[in-house]
Amino acid sequence: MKLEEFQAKKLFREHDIPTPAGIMVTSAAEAETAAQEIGCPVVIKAQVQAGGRGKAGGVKLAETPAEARRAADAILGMTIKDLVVHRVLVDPAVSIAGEYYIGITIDRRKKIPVMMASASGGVDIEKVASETPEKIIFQDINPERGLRSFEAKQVAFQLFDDKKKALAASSIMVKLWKCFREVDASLAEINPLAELSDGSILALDAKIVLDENAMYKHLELEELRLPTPSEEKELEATRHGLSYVQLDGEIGCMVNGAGLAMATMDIIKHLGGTPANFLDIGGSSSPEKVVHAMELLVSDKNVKAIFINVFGGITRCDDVANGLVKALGEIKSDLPLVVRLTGTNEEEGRKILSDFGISATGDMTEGALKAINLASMGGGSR
Amino acid sequence: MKLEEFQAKKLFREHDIPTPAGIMVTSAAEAETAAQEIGCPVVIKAQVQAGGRGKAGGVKLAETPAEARRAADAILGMTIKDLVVHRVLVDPAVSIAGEYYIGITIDRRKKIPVMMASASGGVDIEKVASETPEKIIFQDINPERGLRSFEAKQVAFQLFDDKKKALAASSIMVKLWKCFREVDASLAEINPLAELSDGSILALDAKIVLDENAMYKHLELEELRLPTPSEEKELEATRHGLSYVQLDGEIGCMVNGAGLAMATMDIIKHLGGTPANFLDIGGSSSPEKVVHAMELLVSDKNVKAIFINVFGGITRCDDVANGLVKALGEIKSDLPLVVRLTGTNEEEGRKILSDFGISATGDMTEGALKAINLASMGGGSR
Amino acid sequence: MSILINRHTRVMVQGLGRDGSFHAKEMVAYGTNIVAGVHPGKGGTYLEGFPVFNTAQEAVEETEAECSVIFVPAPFAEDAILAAANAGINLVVAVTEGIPVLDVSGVLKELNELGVRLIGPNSPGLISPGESKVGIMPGGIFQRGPVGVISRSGTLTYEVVNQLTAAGFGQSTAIGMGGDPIIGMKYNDYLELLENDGDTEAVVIVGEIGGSDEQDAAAFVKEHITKPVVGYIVGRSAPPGKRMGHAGAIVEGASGTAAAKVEVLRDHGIPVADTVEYIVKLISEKLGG
Amino acid sequence: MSILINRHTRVMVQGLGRDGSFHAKEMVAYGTNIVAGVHPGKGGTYLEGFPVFNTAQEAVEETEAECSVIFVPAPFAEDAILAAANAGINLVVAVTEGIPVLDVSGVLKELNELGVRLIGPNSPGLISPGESKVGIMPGGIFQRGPVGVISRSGTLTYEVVNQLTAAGFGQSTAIGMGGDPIIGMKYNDYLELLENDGDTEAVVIVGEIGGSDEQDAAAFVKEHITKPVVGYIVGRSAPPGKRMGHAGAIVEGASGTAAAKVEVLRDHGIPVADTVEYIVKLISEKLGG
Repeated sequence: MKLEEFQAKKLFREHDIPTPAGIMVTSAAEAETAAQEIGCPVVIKAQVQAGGRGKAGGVKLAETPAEARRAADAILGMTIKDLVVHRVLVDPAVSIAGEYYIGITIDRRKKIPVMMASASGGVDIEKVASETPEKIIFQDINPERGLRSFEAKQVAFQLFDDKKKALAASSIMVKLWKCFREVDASLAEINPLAELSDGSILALDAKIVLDENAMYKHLELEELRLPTPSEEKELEATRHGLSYVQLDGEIGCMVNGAGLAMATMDIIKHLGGTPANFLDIGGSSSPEKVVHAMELLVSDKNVKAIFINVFGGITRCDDVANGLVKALGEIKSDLPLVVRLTGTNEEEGRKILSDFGISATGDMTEGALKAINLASMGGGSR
Repeated sequence: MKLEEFQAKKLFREHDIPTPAGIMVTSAAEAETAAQEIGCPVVIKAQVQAGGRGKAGGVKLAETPAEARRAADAILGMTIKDLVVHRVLVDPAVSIAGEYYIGITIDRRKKIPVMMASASGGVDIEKVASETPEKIIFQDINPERGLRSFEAKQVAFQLFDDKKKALAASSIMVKLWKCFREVDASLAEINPLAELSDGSILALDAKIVLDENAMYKHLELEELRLPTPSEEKELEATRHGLSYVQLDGEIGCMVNGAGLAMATMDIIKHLGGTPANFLDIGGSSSPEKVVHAMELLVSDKNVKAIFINVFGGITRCDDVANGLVKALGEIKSDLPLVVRLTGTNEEEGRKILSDFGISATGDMTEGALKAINLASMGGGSR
Repeated sequence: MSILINRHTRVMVQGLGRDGSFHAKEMVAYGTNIVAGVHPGKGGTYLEGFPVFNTAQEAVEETEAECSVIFVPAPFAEDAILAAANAGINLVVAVTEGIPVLDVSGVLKELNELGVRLIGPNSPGLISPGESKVGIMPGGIFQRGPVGVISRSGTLTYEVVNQLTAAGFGQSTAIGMGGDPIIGMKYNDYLELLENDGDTEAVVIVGEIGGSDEQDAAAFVKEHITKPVVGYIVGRSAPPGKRMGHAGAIVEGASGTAAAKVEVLRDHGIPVADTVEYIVKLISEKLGG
Repeated sequence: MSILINRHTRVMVQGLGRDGSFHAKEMVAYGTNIVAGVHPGKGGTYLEGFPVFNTAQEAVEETEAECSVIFVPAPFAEDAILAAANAGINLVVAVTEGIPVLDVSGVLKELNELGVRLIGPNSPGLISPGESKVGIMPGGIFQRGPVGVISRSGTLTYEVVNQLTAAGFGQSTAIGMGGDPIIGMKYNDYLELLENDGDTEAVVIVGEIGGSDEQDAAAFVKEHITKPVVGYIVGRSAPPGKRMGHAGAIVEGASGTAAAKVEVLRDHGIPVADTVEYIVKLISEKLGG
């Protein structure tokens, strides 16, 4: 779960990490009031989960409250990388003397959290990493012991010569780790970490991604979820025990198992078709789940054919077939449907389906090909 | 720093460890009100840092608020092991089905915290440990990882067969560890951990000793300090950088260094005298410190002679002598004084003292003997 | 022969709720040597003929279990894994899905110290056909044979194995490593074991988007593995930044794409199949079936 | 010869405040091979001819320091010790008094993993007369010779050493283990080193109330030490439950009393002196001085 800047900054403040005292608003009028309250100049920043806001015109400086209003008016409603801006953050403008980078993430290879820091802040850190990797300092973090003060100081004294600044930065690093650990983040980033002209150090931007697996520990953080429309659909699927990601192809897929679902998308593409989505219905054959899955597929206007690909493992094919039959009885749709069913109790399952008028195939490639052909024939009338 | 029962129970409650909802009061009238509020029967418990309160009559059951008043009246002002009772805890009386023991302490040999648990609770655990050690279950605690749920369960299922009780007890164990770790305790004990007739488990008594070294982390806990009169004197000494323990002998000792201070007491005893105190003035020779130290000794009515034993190491003897001279000039006392001074710049130091009219010795045994003789001659007129 | 488990491996099952009990039965039916179950409060009872204990420690003490499979729900799974590892179990198979990533990271530190191997979490387990299965794989589709299968997925493994079996290529051991970002054993750990396994003649690596384990495996194969290895990577049509079911299946940065993985595998001399059918064809070429 | 430190030992000083700077000078004056200082913000400066660094890591990298003495105030000492140990220092001497006991316990876990020895905390340090001193002991009273001294105290060590020196018995190495309840190396660790040290002919153990280290030492001496050992225990007149200066000098339970310790030492064949003078007499008997 990705947080927006204003949310991440709130968490930072709760962990005593210095950030500008900004105000999030959703209208131009509120932006003007906020600017008055904060004192101009202010910066108006689009709150979207996308990089490159600045280039897209999503960040504007305002010298007066009236300017702040105009800037907010221009930014609100703007579309940045397919995302509509609904919120802006009004931050006090500061005088920047230097920009640095600190981020903590999970190193899958080392299987531990790692802190990265760089004196080249304020820019795309992936670019720094690929073009001038020597400019990034890496600090492993022992997951049991956390980032210790001495480790942070080792890094901070490489960024700053001045004792006060180095100690301020190392203290922010340790707090960033504490925040990361406490909210179970998979990413916590300050870019830029700014040195102001008065010598103080603060987090000018903030990015936090939370570990979905850990949300059960942090029910209060669940309330921070601000899904985009496509995420809304994915979330709704999650609530029904489904894992769904929308794409823009024509073949709606329903598969049991994430790996098999990806393989299904791939084979469709391999055979010249276009998958409309990733959809994993998991191991269970409950008709309710299948109904919700079908509804998801049918609601996608791009879908021209549906391919259901089930490998009966522990789940028996006859159970799955019964579930499908029950589900299909409830769904009103004349989209062409291809079912592939194989594995445990395959025969029984296919019989149930054929009694319902569906002739299932046992082969995934064959099923995919059939779905592609049906889709190319224009699909059903909708 | 030892906490009284009501304080330890408050910390327990803050850590979600179930305890009776009692009220601490300092007068019989308040005890009656508390009993009314809680609902009778109640138990009135003397709040003193001493074992064996029950045997001494410091714990009484009261069936009515009036009885609670009488019980509190009897207990308040009582003396238990030299300690006057100033506070009583009014606890709701409960129906006990079983008594257990849980305690966490520091194992100096293993250099880690250790939890002890026993089905023989409510009695002196040291007695159980020495007479029937097999009745105590030991669980090492990794100081970095803490007591984990599975470790607590391993212990709890040895105390309780019933799942609900075992899980309740293991949860209390983990919380007891969290409390221990969070307040930097050196002992946290629940004795008895009671199983009530309704099957619930709760901490009926509570004991916590805090690590003095860690008090700087816990300024809020410093406010819980309720020193006895003798501790008051020790605390006052601590505030002046001195380490003081009062005994009941005749020779007041002032020494630099804890080990040497103990050796000084021992030699006095070895030679037939009685040390009046332990007093370590540390490594510094500041006259202020020496003045306070002298005041401590002089204020002890049992003292008949003073023995100052200084080994000049890093601290130079001449510095110490100057400090002594300055200090002695400020203190009004005609108690006989013996000074032993040796080590770095010994000659210079002795010269300074002899100019002041004090002939210092270089030998500890000789000095101790001289002090004992002076004390046995009746000491100074006071 | 096989790797990690065989018919003698003494297995215990932690978490005997609905799923744990069901799969315990399935394992017993398959022939797995289940010696104990662990479920607080069920100590003293029996399930399918094996005794159940309140704690892992007691179970290991009483039954000398050496492998444990975890069905405990995510919030309690970390504790269950540590309980098993500290009780003396040397192979833990975590089926549980949804354990917080940072917690798994901490668990692995402790398991490394204890010298305990972890498969998963979020793993379907592993199977040595005809010997033992530990986890939730459907035993029926497997057949004893010369192919080792290492996968990040469950049903996709079954798909692959089903076609291998249909074509006459049985499996020595098939493993689902688990779909989480941080997992215990990885391709390289299994590859090393399969290389030294007398029964294994070829290995199929089933990979997916996210992370760089497949790249690591490619380098490892080139340097250390003499047996033929065949690759298969799914998620070619996955958009970046989106979690494709598995917590670990998400493209972040260039190295996590399927294309990058396929390229590195091929660069290291490992043929990569575009479809499941093609895996069978490659294996058949290697083993001359 | 001597144990743990000699004239070649490369020592760094962490914490160059008032005390640290003073004792750094004293150590340099004694001849200790101080190669570096560590004090955040003082990096790039020099003190008594040695360079000062901002971090322990940098100091060790630049100077190959192998031993570090800690003067950092208690709230920051844990971090300083861990910084030294993780930087590659293999012997840490913690002079700092007042580090919370649980923190020391955690530090020791990590130091054990790293294979780093800790003397203290709350230790006056150690000295190998004529070679090196690390800590705050007054060099002038020590003299090179055949007696190893292991003590839980500072000034009492000086008292003992002063009389030994006056009687002509110099010291191989004298160590103040530290007065805290949990400390790094203990009697047995030093005894083992002194047993194997060519220069050491006899050992004095200076003990005090609290804990049972002296009892452990008695058993260890009986089993492993061939050189003569003499004991001295202070705190005979200490009341139970009271902290006598040192955080570790507190009688809790029967085993912590001076009487119990004296008895166990004697039971294990170790003569115990009642006074400092008597230590000298016992040593003189053993060494025939």
